[in-house]
Amino acid sequence: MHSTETLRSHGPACPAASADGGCADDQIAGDGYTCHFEQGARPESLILNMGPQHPSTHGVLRVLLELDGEYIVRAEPVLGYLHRMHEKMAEVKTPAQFMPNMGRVDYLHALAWNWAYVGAVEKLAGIEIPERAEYLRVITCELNRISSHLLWWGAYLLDLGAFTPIMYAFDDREMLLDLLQLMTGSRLTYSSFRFGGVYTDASPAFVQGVRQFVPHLRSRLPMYTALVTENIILRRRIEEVGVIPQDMVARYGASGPVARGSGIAYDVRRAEPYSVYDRFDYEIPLRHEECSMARYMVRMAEIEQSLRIIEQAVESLPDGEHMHPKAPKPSFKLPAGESYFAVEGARGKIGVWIASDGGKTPYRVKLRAPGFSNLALFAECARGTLLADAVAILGSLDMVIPEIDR
Amino acid sequence: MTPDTASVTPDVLLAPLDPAYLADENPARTGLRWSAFLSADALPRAAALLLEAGWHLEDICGLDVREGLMAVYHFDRMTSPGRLAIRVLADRETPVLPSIADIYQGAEWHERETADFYGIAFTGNPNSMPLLLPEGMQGHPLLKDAAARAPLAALLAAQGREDTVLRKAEGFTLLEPAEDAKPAKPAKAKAAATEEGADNA
Amino acid sequence: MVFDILHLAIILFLIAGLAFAGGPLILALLVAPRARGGDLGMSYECGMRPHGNAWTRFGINYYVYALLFIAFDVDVLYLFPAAAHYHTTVGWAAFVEICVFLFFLVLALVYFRAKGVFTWPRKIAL
Amino acid sequence: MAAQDCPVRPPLIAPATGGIDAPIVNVAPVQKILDVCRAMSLWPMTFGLACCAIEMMAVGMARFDISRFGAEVFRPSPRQSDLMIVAGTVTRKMAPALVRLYEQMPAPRYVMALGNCAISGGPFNFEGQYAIVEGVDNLVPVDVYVPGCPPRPEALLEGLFQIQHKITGRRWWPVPAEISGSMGGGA
Repeated sequence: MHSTETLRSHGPACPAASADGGCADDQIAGDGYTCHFEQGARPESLILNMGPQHPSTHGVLRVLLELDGEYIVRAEPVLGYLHRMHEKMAEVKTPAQFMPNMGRVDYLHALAWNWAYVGAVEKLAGIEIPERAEYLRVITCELNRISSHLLWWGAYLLDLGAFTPIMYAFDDREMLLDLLQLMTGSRLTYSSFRFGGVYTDASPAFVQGVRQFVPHLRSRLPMYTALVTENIILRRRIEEVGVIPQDMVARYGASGPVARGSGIAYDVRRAEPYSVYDRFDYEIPLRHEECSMARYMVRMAEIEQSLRIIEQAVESLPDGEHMHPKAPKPSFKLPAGESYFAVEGARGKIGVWIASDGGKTPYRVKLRAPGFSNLALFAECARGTLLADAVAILGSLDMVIPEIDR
Repeated sequence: MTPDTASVTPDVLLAPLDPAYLADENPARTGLRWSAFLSADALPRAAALLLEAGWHLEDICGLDVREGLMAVYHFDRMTSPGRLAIRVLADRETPVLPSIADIYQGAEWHERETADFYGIAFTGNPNSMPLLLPEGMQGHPLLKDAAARAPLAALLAAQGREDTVLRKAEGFTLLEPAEDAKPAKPAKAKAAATEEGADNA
Repeated sequence: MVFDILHLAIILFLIAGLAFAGGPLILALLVAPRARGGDLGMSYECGMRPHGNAWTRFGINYYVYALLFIAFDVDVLYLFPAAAHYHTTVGWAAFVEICVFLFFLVLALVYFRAKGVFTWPRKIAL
Repeated sequence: MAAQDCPVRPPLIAPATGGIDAPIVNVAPVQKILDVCRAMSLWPMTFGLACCAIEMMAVGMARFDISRFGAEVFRPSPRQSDLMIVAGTVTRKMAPALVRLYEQMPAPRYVMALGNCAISGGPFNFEGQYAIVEGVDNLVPVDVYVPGCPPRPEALLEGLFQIQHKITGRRWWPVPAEISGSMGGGA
């Protein structure tokens, strides 16, 4: 066991750093990341690990911080604590076998990932989708988006020190999960989209439930606003914190509410219209303040817009098949070629790129996670802010770690 | 939202860099609007031009093919959407590409990820630590066995994608089917790129 | 000075207070199993090995805050006996004395405020 | 994945070391009473790793309400908790941190492996995998396994009951009709 013991605590060895003086003195060395991080640090500053086991990093994100008192001199997120080899699995499994992974890449908005992968395969293989399935996809995906935003809302405010909102949010979210359970069969990690349709048809109970849920949540939203959004403590805490200018959005490739909170009206549903989104009347919420509060407001407004889409989709839900009669068997072969399919997830642009050489399994699948690009700008955004504000910034980026680490 | 930058198409934009191959693609088929092959040296200049014209970097995908290691850079525009794939080939023995992290800061993580998975070294990337893999990890998990590698043409040019080739350098043979390519309907609707006859081995 | 019931109460109160604070600790020492080995003694830093020791330079603004806190703590300490005996004083003299005492403390506040100790910028330029 | 050209060798991982000393006053009746106290006021550590963590959050909220069973004090610090709910996939990069957190918990400490990933690697345990630990029991001793991907909140509650059963030697809550006779664990 002694050899493994040294490996487990591979910190003290720290070979790279001790060679050029990073940890040469008798200080306690962390691991290679902290040693590497320290090389660029000022000698008087404190180096601190925030995460992976930290309540406000929403999972196992680790942020290395160089602190000057309460101020962050430098921050460096360290990823990979939840790297689950999705891209490797995509190469060794057939598309149908890989589908369950899509529920686990981003567990909060699983259906958007479902859609991105299914869409890429459908585009590559030329599979058609019946109209009813498109509507069902829209309804479930938007319900899922609301559940994601609700959970973000609760968790973000929990980070900022408010406990009541998460109780309220989960209250409504449980109703949503009941509905999605009727439709998809699971509570969280949905993988109910199929190549050429959706797994099950909507039951009357589901349609009825959605019809009742929309006005219910709509009646709750003013209470959310009164409870939290107009709360002066929250506003003081997150207004003008974490300003992300537009050029930063472009340099990092951020998308979703992060881009829309900075005044960039970019939504994949409008920019690259897919499915039947062009048939619905909805708005892209946009704020120009560029701060955490702007991103907060965008997400809250998106809940309302999603409700609008769901309402219209349920009312105009066409009859017909939920699977295309010519939908392929699960063991189908992908034709050779490449395809890229992007959808708008709760966190931004989700993209799946498939390259296939005509074999049983795809040759290469790349998952473009919005959180990956959004989180990348944290280091620049958090420079010079207070440590407490870094929590507010980190939360406002709404990251889901498995999606970032993949 | 300046219409002059939004309307500049990549073929005009990248023309001074002399791309080896540039095609106008059918987005309904591949999700791409344009695709280009660039040399590694031209990559930072291309990135600078694209940033100025309002493009953002979506992702960098590594790809292990018979011809070597390839990095595919996907760019998109917020103002007038349309995806551009820039493909850069690196040598298998010494896979080195220039970093664009000083132009697109978001590329830093994408490059580190590609370095983790494929072992491509990006010169100029500010951080040399592995991003997703643990320290002390040996090997690069997404590299393929020699037997499993496919030729690039089988992946990118095999289907009837109705590309319009806008530029093609002399002696550009990457997208022409190799002789031992799998007979997965190679004759049916060849890519436009394969029409020019230069033999490939 | 006669030992009366009040003194007994105070002593009992002290003992009860000590037992309340120390009892659980002693009880836990006796009846709880104890973990040992591994990284139990390492300081906790989100599951990672801490890097560097704690003897780093801290921001000077913490010291100023600590000083202010102590100043007002001691201030209350001195005001308490004054308040306890205030009802035995005659005239305005005691009041004025307390006011003079407080005035100098408030001067410190004014000084710190002028120095900008109470303004914490949300973001600093680096 | 046999005989790869470029073999992928992840760093090795090591299980937790150290142990637990018996209490000084090790009298059965005293410990029995204390065990009931411990079982009825477990302080779980919010060791949310992946998908299961969201269901763990749901358990704490109004509908499932784990505080009915005395375990609602979720603590982020290992120093203050005695039940480690490993909720999600443990990667090799995370494994040293997990082991360290376990070692930093005070005794008595219990571990619940929540979800298939924590039990065996779950869906990510495939041939040629390089990133995950195939079961958290390779690292720390596990008291209760709760299967599911992710387990429903009811399953997590049942797992808590099983831990209480293990600590005190008896079951405290009624057995749901559907799973009576089975081992419990649900999902």
